[in-house]
Amino acid sequence: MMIFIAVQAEDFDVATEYAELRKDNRSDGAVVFFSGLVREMNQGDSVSGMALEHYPGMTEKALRQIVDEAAARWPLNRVRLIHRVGTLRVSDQIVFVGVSAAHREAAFAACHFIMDFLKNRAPFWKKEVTASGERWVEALSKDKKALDKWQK
Amino acid sequence: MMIFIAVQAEDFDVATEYAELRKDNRSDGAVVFFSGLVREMNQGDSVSGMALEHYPGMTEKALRQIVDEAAARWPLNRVRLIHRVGTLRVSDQIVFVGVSAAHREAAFAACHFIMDFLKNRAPFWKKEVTASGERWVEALSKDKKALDKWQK
Amino acid sequence: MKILFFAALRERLGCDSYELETALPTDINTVRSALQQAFPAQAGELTTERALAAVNQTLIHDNASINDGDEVAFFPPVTGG
Amino acid sequence: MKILFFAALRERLGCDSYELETALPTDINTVRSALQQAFPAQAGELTTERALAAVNQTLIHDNASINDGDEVAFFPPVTGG
Repeated sequence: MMIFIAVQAEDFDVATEYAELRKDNRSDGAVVFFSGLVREMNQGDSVSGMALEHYPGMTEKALRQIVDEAAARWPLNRVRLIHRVGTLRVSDQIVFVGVSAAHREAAFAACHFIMDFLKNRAPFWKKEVTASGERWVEALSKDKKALDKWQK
Repeated sequence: MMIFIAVQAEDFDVATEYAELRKDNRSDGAVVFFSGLVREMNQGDSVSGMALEHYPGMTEKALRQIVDEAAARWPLNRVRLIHRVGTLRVSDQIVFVGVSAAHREAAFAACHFIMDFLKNRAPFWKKEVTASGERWVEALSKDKKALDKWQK
Repeated sequence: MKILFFAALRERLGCDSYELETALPTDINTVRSALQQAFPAQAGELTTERALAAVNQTLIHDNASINDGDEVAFFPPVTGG
Repeated sequence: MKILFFAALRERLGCDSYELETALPTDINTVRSALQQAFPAQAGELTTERALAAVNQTLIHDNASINDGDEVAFFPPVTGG
């Protein structure tokens, strides 16, 4: 099991991440990845950018716990998770989750699970810049509800 | 809605596909992709490569129907689907499905749905090369069962 | 009418198409039975379980009528992806 | 003991940490109440709904005991991803 987790201000390169998931990998038949991008519209308002704050120290620990839980639930071989912090503009990349596994069911489920738990458990906060000023993004009840599907 | 579908012998480049999903795209917050690779082991035997046959004409039509069905079920903005045919070696790329949408639930569900239906409805057939000769891959009941989750 | 075969079914029947003499319109069940009679040694490969049918490049799940000019194909359950 | 604050809570309380005078061991519910008394105008921001708690960089869902040296933090529901 190979796990890579990073919290960084720098952008990431999906091609590099995908190459790392495939490198010398002859056993996996399925790679699923999720990439999260800054949307121009959020909750009805036009957004020009955002600042992402986090809780250094806790962030990596929380992400690792989420990945470990996914690896305990499904047979995975590699997971790569990168979350950016700092200042981002519209259409910038925010987060990458890449999972490789022998079969697609495990890869799809684990990638989706990691994103759903990251949205609820990892200490990141977005502050959006809109025409009427800055505002902290409010957590959505739909993100909390998204966890229901993973109840055992 | 932008849809791209290709059936080709040539390899594909995931970075190019991802760039096409993101190009001038300010409205989508979620990209999910699936990439299918040739595994070294399949159904207990060591595989050195495979030949992928298809039904020209029907293939593109079947893939388009699957993508249209996904687009009718979830709010998607872009879908890119590439399936290779011909001779492939271990760890080669077989299939790419990339979906972008405003939100992650739609992108995850649609990408997974497209793969599940492709596995059951698109006219491709794999012939594996193993140490004991060539053999046609048998369809798996688990792939048929994978459709159950999409019953409305 | 001309019937197309693919993959393992093509190999087991030893041909990629077959010219079936039949009155039109007909239906896919009738065609399937006629093929099983034409290839008695491979009749087990042509059951609804082992051979899917497509008319005009669309998978057919129930019995479907077949008219002049329709493209008919039989092939094993698919294994792409 | 030192309590850390993040994001909107940090801004609304006007500080990124607060030195709370309290006997140890204690528990997270007691600390939360003490903070609400220390910041009466922002007590509504410190409810269990509006402020999650972490002890030693782990989210706490029930009441948890706090000992000397533990790192305690409060922050709004998270919005990453």
